[in-house]
Amino acid sequence: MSARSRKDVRRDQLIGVAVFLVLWEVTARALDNPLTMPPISAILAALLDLILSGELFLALGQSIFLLIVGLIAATVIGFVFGALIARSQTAYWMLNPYFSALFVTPTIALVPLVLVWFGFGFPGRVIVVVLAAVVPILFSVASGLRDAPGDLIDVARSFGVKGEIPLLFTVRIRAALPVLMAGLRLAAGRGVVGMAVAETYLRLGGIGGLIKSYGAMFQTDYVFASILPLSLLGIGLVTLIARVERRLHWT
Amino acid sequence: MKDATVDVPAIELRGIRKTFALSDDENAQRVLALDGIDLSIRQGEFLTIIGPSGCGKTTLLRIIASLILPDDGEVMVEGETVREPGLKRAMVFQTFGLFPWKTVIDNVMFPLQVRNEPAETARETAMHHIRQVGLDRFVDAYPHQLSGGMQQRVGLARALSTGADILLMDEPFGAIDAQTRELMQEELMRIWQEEQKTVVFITHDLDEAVLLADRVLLMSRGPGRVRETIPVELPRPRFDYDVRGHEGFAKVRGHLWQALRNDLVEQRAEETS
Amino acid sequence: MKDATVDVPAIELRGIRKTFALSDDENAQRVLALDGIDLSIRQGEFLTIIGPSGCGKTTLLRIIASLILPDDGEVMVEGETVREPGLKRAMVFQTFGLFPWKTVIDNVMFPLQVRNEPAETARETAMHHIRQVGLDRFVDAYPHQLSGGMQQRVGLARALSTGADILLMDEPFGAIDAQTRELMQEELMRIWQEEQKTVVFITHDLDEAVLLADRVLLMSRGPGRVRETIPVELPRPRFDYDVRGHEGFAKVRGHLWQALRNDLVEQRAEETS
Amino acid sequence: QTFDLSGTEVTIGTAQAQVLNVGTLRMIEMLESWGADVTRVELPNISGLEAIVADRIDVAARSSDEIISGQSRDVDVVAFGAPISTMHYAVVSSEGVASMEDLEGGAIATSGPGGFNGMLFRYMLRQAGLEPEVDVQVVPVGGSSERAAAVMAGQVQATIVYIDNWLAMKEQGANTQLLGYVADLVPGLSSRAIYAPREYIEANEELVTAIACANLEINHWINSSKEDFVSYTMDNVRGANEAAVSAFYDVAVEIEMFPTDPQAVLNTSGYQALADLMHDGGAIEEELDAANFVTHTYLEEAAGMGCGTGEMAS
Amino acid sequence: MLATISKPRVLLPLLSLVVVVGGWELVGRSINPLLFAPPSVVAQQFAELLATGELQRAATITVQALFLGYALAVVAGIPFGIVMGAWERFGDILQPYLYAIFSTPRVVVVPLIIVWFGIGFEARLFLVFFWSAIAISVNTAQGVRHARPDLVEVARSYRANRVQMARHVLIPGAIPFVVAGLRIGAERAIVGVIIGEMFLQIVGLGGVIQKGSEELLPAKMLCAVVIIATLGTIIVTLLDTFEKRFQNWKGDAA
Ligand SMILES: Nc1ncnc2c1ncn2[C@@H]1O[C@H](COP(=O)(O)OP(=O)(O)OP(=O)(O)O)[C@@H](O)[C@H]1O
Ligand SMILES: Nc1ncnc2c1ncn2[C@@H]1O[C@H](COP(=O)(O)OP(=O)(O)OP(=O)(O)O)[C@@H](O)[C@H]1O
Ligand SMILES: [Mg+2]
Ligand SMILES: [Mg+2]
Repeated sequence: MSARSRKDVRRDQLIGVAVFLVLWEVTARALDNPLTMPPISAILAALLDLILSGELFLALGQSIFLLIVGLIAATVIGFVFGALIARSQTAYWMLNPYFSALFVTPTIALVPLVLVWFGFGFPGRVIVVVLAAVVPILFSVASGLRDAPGDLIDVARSFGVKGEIPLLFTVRIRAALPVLMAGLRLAAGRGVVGMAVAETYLRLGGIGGLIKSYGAMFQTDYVFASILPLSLLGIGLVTLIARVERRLHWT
Repeated sequence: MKDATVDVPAIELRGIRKTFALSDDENAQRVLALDGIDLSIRQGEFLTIIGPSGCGKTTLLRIIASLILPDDGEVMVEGETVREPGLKRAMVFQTFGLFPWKTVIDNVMFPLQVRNEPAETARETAMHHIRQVGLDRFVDAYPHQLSGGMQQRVGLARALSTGADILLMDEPFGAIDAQTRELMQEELMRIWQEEQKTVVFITHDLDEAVLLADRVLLMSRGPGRVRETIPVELPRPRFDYDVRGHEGFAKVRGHLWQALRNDLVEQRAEETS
Repeated sequence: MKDATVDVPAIELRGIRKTFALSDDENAQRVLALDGIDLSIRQGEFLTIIGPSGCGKTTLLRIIASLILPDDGEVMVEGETVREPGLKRAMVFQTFGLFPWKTVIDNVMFPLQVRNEPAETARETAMHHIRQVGLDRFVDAYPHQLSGGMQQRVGLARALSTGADILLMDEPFGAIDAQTRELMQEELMRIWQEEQKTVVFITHDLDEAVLLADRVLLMSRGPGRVRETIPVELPRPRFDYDVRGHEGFAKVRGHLWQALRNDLVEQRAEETS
Repeated sequence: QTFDLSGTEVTIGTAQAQVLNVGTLRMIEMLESWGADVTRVELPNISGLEAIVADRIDVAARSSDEIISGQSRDVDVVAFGAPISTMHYAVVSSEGVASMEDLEGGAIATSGPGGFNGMLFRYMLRQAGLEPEVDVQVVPVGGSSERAAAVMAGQVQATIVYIDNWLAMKEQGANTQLLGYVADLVPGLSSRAIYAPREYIEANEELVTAIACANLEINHWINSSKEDFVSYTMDNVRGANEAAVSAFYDVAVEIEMFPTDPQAVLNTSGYQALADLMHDGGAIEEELDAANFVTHTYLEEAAGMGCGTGEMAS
Repeated sequence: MLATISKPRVLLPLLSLVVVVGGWELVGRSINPLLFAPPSVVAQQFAELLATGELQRAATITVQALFLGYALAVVAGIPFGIVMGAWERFGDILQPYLYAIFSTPRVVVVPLIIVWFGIGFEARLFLVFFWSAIAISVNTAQGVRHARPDLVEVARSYRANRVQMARHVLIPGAIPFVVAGLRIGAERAIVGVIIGEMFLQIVGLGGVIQKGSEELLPAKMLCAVVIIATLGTIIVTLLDTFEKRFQNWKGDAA
């Protein structure tokens, strides 16, 4: 497996984007139904309009702040509990069922609780993002840390690393990094979804608000033009994570 | 400094027994890896261990390092029972045990960082030992960019950098070519004498076992037992004369050779019967 | 069978050059690992390679196996240029290369499974070679349950089980004790002679290099070059008499020793200058 | 004489901003111009009732049926104004379905089985002599856009959507048509209400009167100028389409969505009809008397002060 | 080291169950019954729904779409992930789209799904399958890309073809990634079926939730939530067991 240079990757991806856009445009024109599938050209025009009116950046600003705070909180929480579940049987048997249960519970069922306890202000919205994003992190941390490199643990112990927590930080996390990063990538995507859900279910605002408002007006091109930054945000985060990962990886 | 405790053995093993389960299952078949090992190692002694592949040498060393606990028996370091790895003992691993995500320098600095030594002094100490093993050109390389012998030397530098009194070395020169090996041996001898360390050194090279040792421990094919210990009373420093030509050398070497051969013959006899 | 092609070298290397980048970056510093290697290996020849740690022995073997491609030059196997690994060549890896999730038998059966051999015959072949390396008691153990030497022998059994004409062996006995090693050497000699294989064998044990070889290839400290090749014309089979006592043995060994020593001295001189 | 609401803080929960409820936006602006510190919260999925119960808003401007649900569950919320006074739904059908009767043998989409618009549709079917579930299949489909999509995709033959949504769809070239406005098909039902818990109303009479006043003033403003309405809407509602807004205005005027007479704004009999409908549909268990949770006091008082004539606007 | 505790496997979960249910009861009673319900009320509602058969019918519908969709996601997602991981070029081109789709809220694409798949079973199946398969395949691809290079080399030296490489080297090495992906995929699948049942044709357990929420009957909603949560817990626990079985070659690490 020869590593492909970043230039190659970028070139292939650009070709991919072009093919995708053309396919979309052609399909949309063939379908000729702007209500369900507007052509790319219309979406781009709508996007331009959103950018020029300043609406998009205002909404994005709000959303990104929410997203970042939520993702950081989710990472911390997912990490602590993932590590607990992976390394302690007691914690596993006491906590795991509830975490699994919590994570498969649709957020919408929890919205009234979030409302009562945290309100629809910033804290409430952050909670929704956390609920969405914490799953992949927690599950990856649990998988990654369960999977211990026995020989390296021995090395660390022999040089004076004592106890579960120092071992966690010196060896296990580092060795589990690829799995953790894979989880983080998915978490970034989920965080974006959580953010949109918080902004459409709990209280309209940010990008989620844009999507919902244009949706209600059946302005599908604007809806897609608002979703597009979301998807780009997801890709952007994933790329960022991939870059961090590359730096941390030794090959 | 050590005079007060000079009579206490550096390491003492009493009735060490160790079995391994061959699966997670509680009723799984168990392999007897070590069976009743008693051993006392003097402070400042250089003990080499030799024995057939799979006889339990590595297991014994890991028990001395307290990386695993014996099923029975106890390990004492300077008179005190130990059940946890300690800073007094530093290990060189047979499979190198380098962190693939750390560069050479970071691997060597690892034990020092664990002890929270200031970065500056840690770096200096590490560099010193990297130079000692001849890898100064590769300080910033990752393990996967090094040859087998180079990786092994990084493991060696790491153990040396700890300054531990007791060095536990598992075939530390196994992947190194003859010449470099000789250099390393000389270096190790020098450090051992200057710093009065206690060394337990596994090797499968008979010459090396005799050349370095105050005493050679010969283990018998599994279940691992001490077959015999043979004192090596050759004058030191041994690199200043043709030690291999010394009659004492040939005698010990020949004796070991014969004993190992017998072990093999016994085993074959067992197998065919 | 092979008569028709007996004049064609089993392996021929022409102007092999290989550099490694020290990072992903396109402008990264590059290490020259091999510099212009020309070499021709006869069919049925036993070639041993010896050289200082890090001089490029493993790299050379990986190039012969077509696991990596040289920057310049070409590799020919039985007269044909190769750029992909082939079934004619089987490799024993310095770092064993066992699949941790496969038991001993499954590891050994792997190449046979890859070739879609029927499970029954594959199993038999594998068992035969596992017995050959003395691990029949451990067929169902996982690598982490084996000692270093035992793991190495599994790697050996795997290469043998392929029945390849060309064996590329990277320090295959490096982790094995002297006695078992001797057994393995004898076994390898027997297989080599009976099955007329071509063997390229890296070792850092001078005795072993001379003992087994038709010809010893001596490499010089990096950038890896061929320093010289020394034919070993000792009568075979060499295990039937005291080959170490033969004057030819001492001569070749002494020559190699001196050459390696010079290499080291040169390097030291370079470094201090 | 205007209101002095400086120092008064109030949180109002509204539906998401759309053409239908621009009146609410204007109303809040007016309260602010009187010095009130208003927080507007757009609640797309949580009902105003839930938000009130969770103690997160003070006043809600939402669907009238929420009050009835609340009343039946012992939450004493009372309507004192109405941003929209006549039913704000349109019945939309796919091509080839020209009347209710044509739906026989077809399928319609409604919100959840217990949901209000489902009950409404069943009621209309029965009026047309069709038995729901027997003559017409009733398919509950999640959201309003989803129901519209289901009609366009031919999955069902008719559904109920907001009037402004219908007009927007039509502007976008949807392959659907109007079967009729609910306001015409089932006249006299109350649509949306401004409500708050009874204690809150009693404790904040000045604010409540001010809201009632704004309610009337805004309705007057809407009725008096189409041009102003359209331009205000275009400025304040995302994605609004000018032609659709203009069409909406005509419909709204035609079905008298924004009256200025207190009795017409908040029509007790409309609430009674609604409560009865919900009782018959099984949504609530007991019969309710609308007079207990609809109060005209504040609207009347505001009207007495001259609100609803355009004089209070500053 | 902690792995040696084995007895509490029955005791601990039981203990924590008591704590959690007790806590829920207390919290539930302190919150307005329009918003939330304590377990005692939920249990009562549960019995009622069981008696009418509503719950059984709903659960059957949900489980059918869920299991079929998830099974398809596993069957398609793992091989697809392997292909993406092993054939890097393909993966590099495709991954951005998968991440983009994964980070697009499903709720907003529901109208599109109606146009393509209608509002019935197929549409729900798609909602379950697609996002779950993405989670599984992108994680698998990551695992495959992190295969140990030395073992890849060994397999190459014996001329393993792509399929054999996957089977003997890539997949076993990628197991932790795959299992993490399967867990995340299970969560995506469950939430997917619920979204489908709430926003498309209102049926199944998602329908029960939707009705509960429209009728302001949290107890009804929570009945469905409890079943869904239990379902999820069972799937995740099964996956844990599966992972342990596939990792038994590791033995005790510490
Ligand atoms: N974790 C383990 N699980 C099961 N068996 C083990 C384990 N570790 C070691 N053994 C067994 O214990 C025995 C001794 O192994 P050990 O590694 O100590 O041998 P050794 O003397 O160091 O051999 P070598 O010279 O080949 O390195 C072997 O039979 C091995 O299979
Ligand atoms: N992947 C790699 N990236 C960078 N440098 C490498 C890589 N592989 C090998 N090298 C460098 O190439 C040189 C030759 O390495 P090689 O492994 O061939 O040595 P060797 O002769 O086998 O040594 P040993 O006897 O210690 O095994 C070394 O300097 C090593 O650092
Ligand atoms: Mg060993
Ligand atoms: Mg090598």
